[in-house]
Amino acid sequence: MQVNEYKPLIVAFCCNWCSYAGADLAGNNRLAYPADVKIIRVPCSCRVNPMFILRAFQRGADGVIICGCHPGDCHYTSGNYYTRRRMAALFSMLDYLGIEKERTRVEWVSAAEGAKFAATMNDFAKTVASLGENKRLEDLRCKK
Amino acid sequence: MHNNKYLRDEIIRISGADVSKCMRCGKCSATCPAYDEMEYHPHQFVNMVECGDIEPLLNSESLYKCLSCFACIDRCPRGVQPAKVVEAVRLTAIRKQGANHITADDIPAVVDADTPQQLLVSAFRKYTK
Amino acid sequence: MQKITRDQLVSKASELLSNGTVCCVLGWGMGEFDYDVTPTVFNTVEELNNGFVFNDFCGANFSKYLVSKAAKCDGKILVLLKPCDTYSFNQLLTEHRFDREKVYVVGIPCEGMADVSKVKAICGEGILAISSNGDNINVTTLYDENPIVINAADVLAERCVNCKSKKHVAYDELLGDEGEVIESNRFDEVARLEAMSADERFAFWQNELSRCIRCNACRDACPACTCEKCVFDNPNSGVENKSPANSFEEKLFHIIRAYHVAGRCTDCGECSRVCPQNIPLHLLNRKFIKDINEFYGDYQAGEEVGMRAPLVNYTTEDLEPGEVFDRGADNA
Amino acid sequence: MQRVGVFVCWCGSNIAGTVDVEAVSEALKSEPGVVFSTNYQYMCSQAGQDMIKDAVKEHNLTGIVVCSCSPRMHEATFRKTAAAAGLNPYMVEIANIREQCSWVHKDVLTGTEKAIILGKAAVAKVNLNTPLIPGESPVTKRALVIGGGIAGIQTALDIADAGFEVDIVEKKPTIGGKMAQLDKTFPTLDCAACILTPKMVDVAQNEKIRIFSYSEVTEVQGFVGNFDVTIKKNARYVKEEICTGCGACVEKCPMKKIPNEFNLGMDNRSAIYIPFAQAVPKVATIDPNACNMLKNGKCGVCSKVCAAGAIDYTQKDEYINEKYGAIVVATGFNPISMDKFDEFAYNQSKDVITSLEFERLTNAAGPSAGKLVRPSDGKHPHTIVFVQCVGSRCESCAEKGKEYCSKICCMYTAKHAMLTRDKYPDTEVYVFYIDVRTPGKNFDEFYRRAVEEYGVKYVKGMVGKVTPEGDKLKVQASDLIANKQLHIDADLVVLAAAIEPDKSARPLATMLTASMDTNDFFTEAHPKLRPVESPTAGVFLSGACQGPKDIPETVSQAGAAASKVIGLLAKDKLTGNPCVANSNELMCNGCSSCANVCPYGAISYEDKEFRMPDRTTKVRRVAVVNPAVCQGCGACTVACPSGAMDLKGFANSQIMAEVDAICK
Repeated sequence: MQVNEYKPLIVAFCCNWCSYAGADLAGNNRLAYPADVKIIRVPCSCRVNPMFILRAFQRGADGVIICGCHPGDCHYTSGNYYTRRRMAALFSMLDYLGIEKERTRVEWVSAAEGAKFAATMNDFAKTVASLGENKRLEDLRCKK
Repeated sequence: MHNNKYLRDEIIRISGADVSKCMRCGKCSATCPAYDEMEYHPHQFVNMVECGDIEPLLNSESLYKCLSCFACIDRCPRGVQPAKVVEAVRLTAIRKQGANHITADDIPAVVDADTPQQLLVSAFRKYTK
Repeated sequence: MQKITRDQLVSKASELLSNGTVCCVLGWGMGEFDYDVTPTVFNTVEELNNGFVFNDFCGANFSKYLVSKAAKCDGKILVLLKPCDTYSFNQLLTEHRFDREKVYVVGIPCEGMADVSKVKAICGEGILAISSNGDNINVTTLYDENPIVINAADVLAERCVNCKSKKHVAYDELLGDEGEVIESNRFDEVARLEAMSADERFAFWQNELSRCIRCNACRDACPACTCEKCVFDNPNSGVENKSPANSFEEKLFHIIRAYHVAGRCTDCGECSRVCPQNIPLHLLNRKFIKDINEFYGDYQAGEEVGMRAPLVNYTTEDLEPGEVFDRGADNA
Repeated sequence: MQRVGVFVCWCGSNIAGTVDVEAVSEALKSEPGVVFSTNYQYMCSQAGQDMIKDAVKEHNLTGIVVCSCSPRMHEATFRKTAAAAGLNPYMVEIANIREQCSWVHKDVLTGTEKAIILGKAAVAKVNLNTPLIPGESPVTKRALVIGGGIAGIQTALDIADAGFEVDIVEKKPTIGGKMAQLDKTFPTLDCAACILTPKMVDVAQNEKIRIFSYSEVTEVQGFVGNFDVTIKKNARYVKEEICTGCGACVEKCPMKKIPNEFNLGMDNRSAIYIPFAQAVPKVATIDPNACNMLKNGKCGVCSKVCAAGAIDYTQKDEYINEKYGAIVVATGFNPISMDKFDEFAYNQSKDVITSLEFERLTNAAGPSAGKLVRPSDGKHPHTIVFVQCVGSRCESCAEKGKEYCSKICCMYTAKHAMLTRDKYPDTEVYVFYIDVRTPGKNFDEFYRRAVEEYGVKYVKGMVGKVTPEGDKLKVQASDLIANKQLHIDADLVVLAAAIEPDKSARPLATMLTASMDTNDFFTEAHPKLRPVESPTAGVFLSGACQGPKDIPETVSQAGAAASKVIGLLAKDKLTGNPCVANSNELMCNGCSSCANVCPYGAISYEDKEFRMPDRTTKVRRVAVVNPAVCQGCGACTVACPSGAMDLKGFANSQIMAEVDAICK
């Protein structure tokens, strides 16, 4: 009998100008990464509201990754700098609440870095899979 | 190129200088008041240390010709700090000999009242560490 | 134990009312119990004389009330602010939440306020009367004829034990000194949590947040939560819910709330003060404050009017979100 | 409820090879709002597009989901298709099942599963789409050029040539800029004045161009197509329209000992002056700091000798308000101060000069009438030392130099050396260099000619020290190739000073909300693909304000900036990107968080009156987004605590719906 392998659910927010294009490039070059990764396109990484991330976790995502242009290369000049501060603060808070810090990540992927995109997603999916299902964000309230 | 990597890295570490920043403009040597006394000049120190060509420097009298006036440090457009490199080579040479050229106890005997303080400080910098 | 007395405050307020400087006074009025002090608007000297209260339970931060009250007065409104309240006052001004010209601030000294839950922990329920008596507090309960005497210092509210500043950063007039920023150990508890393992932290917060009943008191008292419409009340925000629909909602609520006030929270401690379940909500806000101080340099919201909050600012050299966790092995 | 049509593309075998397209279109049929679902070999082909158009009509579709390649590929195509079918183009969503699915997953089962989820997310989003109409704003058909050097002149001429009105604002009394001060230009050695002054005259005579000389920009409001600019015309105490530029006043003015800035202080001018003979406008200007009449009311000579009666001691600064559709920044550069480079003795000896001073010394209209003489004693110098990279590429000395390469010094130093040897073959000329950088058409040939034909001695190494001694300058330098320290007795030392952006650029950038780098050079919208545009829409960059540049490069950039301006002004209306932020004023707190993070200055505030539930009214400060300026990044939407700020096309609810669809 085949053992049902655990498949994590990963939501990736990608900025339209760099990382989404980087993901496209990974596709163009046929660089495989797990199908567990589902990409949501946003104009800029700074469009990602912490509410989206928490909502994803709430609805059962096991990991959330945010990809944007490298600092200094933002299409909108400064968007990713705000992302950097916001996510540093938010991820630190999630860690403080005892949520595994490996479930969240910010990665800068340029439109030329198809290989980096695929490698990042492979690595992230592996990390999240090793953590198993995301329970903590769901059951913080209800003591077992 | 790096025929004496250990010494090279050690000298760079002691000096705290980033020799890779050198653009080969020679302003250090152009500035140097001890230029004529030296076999190897400040820019050559920087270059030879970068190349790991340390042995000739260790055996050269040039080491002790540097006045530690720091004009080269002041004028270097790249912040390489050639005098620190010379000093580091000197220190390496001294360490190899296993002794300092002069001990603190011997100093009062060779210093008279007119000796400028800067000389003393420079000498300390030069002969100890 | 407060240095300033009710009579001093009433006379100052009456004077300002009578000479026309202000047209009303935002002060503390009697609630159902002695420890239950209610923010009240007084329009006349008579109302002041009859209803004004000042005791060790006057913790309420009035800054927030100005958002709705200041615009409603024809003239100026007098507000009595303790040092920690003035930071919220400045932060609200920074955010253009009320008109400074409509407000007359009298800064009053504060020796720290008492926490009624600490009193109850000592005396039990059924409190009939509480009164200050020098450094002590006398408590009369249903179950005892003689008042129980407790040391005021023993029931000082957490935020007052860890008071960060006795300095009035905004005022038109002071009763007492301007005061100074003081050293506090307010981040010690955060650091203690940080030093725990992730599992321990999770257990800690699970225990605390599981008590949340989503009464929204923290939000309603918070001087940084002055939104015209809160995202949790807004059907278009995607996170609307007034009461929990599933087990995750409280945490989402508290994380989002703390995030929304991050960089704007002055650490006034109202959230924890009003929480009926005694959840240490200030530890969430202080985590953000501590992180911001460590990541981007010390920042005290409300220190001056017009400061740019850290999360709406950046430098090109900021640390990466991943580096947040590399700052020390104890954080693992 | 939307009526959504789903169109799954096979992309030949690109998608269909790894994704069961039939299963995808079948699965999406049962999604909320979906009334039609199909698949086809090539959705982007004419036949595929026709299929979409027919389905829109037949099924009365209000929204379209295309499961195909990346939206970066064909989103525009399918939007056009939707528009052709009578739908709003923004009612289309693309599910990327090629680049992000079929091409990266090998297994048909996983590929299909993921494609269905991506399709569901797109359906969830399109259900919340609303028709978006790009905002339009009118364009004021006039351009403003700030700076009247060769960059500003060329830009203005090119724009005027296309038939648009242009105003030039120049802070000096005349246009012409640095180029007017130069003698010859490399690599062709034609005289700068001969090629520049006709252009200046063209500017003056062009009826489309107005020159505001001795003026500066003090305020900029508005946005692309609709800038509102305040120009301050400084009082020059001479009626510009009347003055004939005859120069009688200049001749008779008793205050004649004022350092002449046009000649960099190497000679003097009078208190009333015309910077140089070919100045445009050729109008006298009174220096209020030097004029006796203005300082203490005693003199008035110029007024007496002026036949035209142009002198007006009571003239006041004048403020002019004008509307512009586009603004070109051409604020140029200056050599940096040599004060902090003690080793070159610039402040100790008059015979240590900068290259720009050298230009004036060799210029026929300069202080020495073109004769190369030592400023100290007027004698002919026999040994000249040129020092390159003075303050350029200077990483350790940010307080005195610049870390970048100033780019033009290698070429003008070669020019100076060559011209000196040409005119005075008896002089010995040394050039000390760190690197010689001469890329450019005929540039390296030019430098080699200086060495090979004119015998200029190029020495690899820097000058370490210059010491004035008697009437000589003792130059101590390195010759790194020969490994020697050189000691040269020079008569003249010429320093190739680094160049820096004009000091007026920084405050101007603030007014324009245009970004700058740490060196105060204006940032371009894209370093390669949009090099003459600022990230701020409607602001363009011309010349050295964007980075060090020589004349040919400046002129080509000026032309490029002009063509961008013309392209903008040629439009009657600007159509914006409809995916912009918008604020719900009922929820807005007016806290300014959004304006703090907006990189474009697109958010302003206004006081608005609201009716409260208790029938009172309340005035509240609320944010207003200018859709013509907003670029749609969404930074403000997250900064907004109340969620009043949202982004059209990427609304909170839409992204949340995608998250939900994926995480189901």
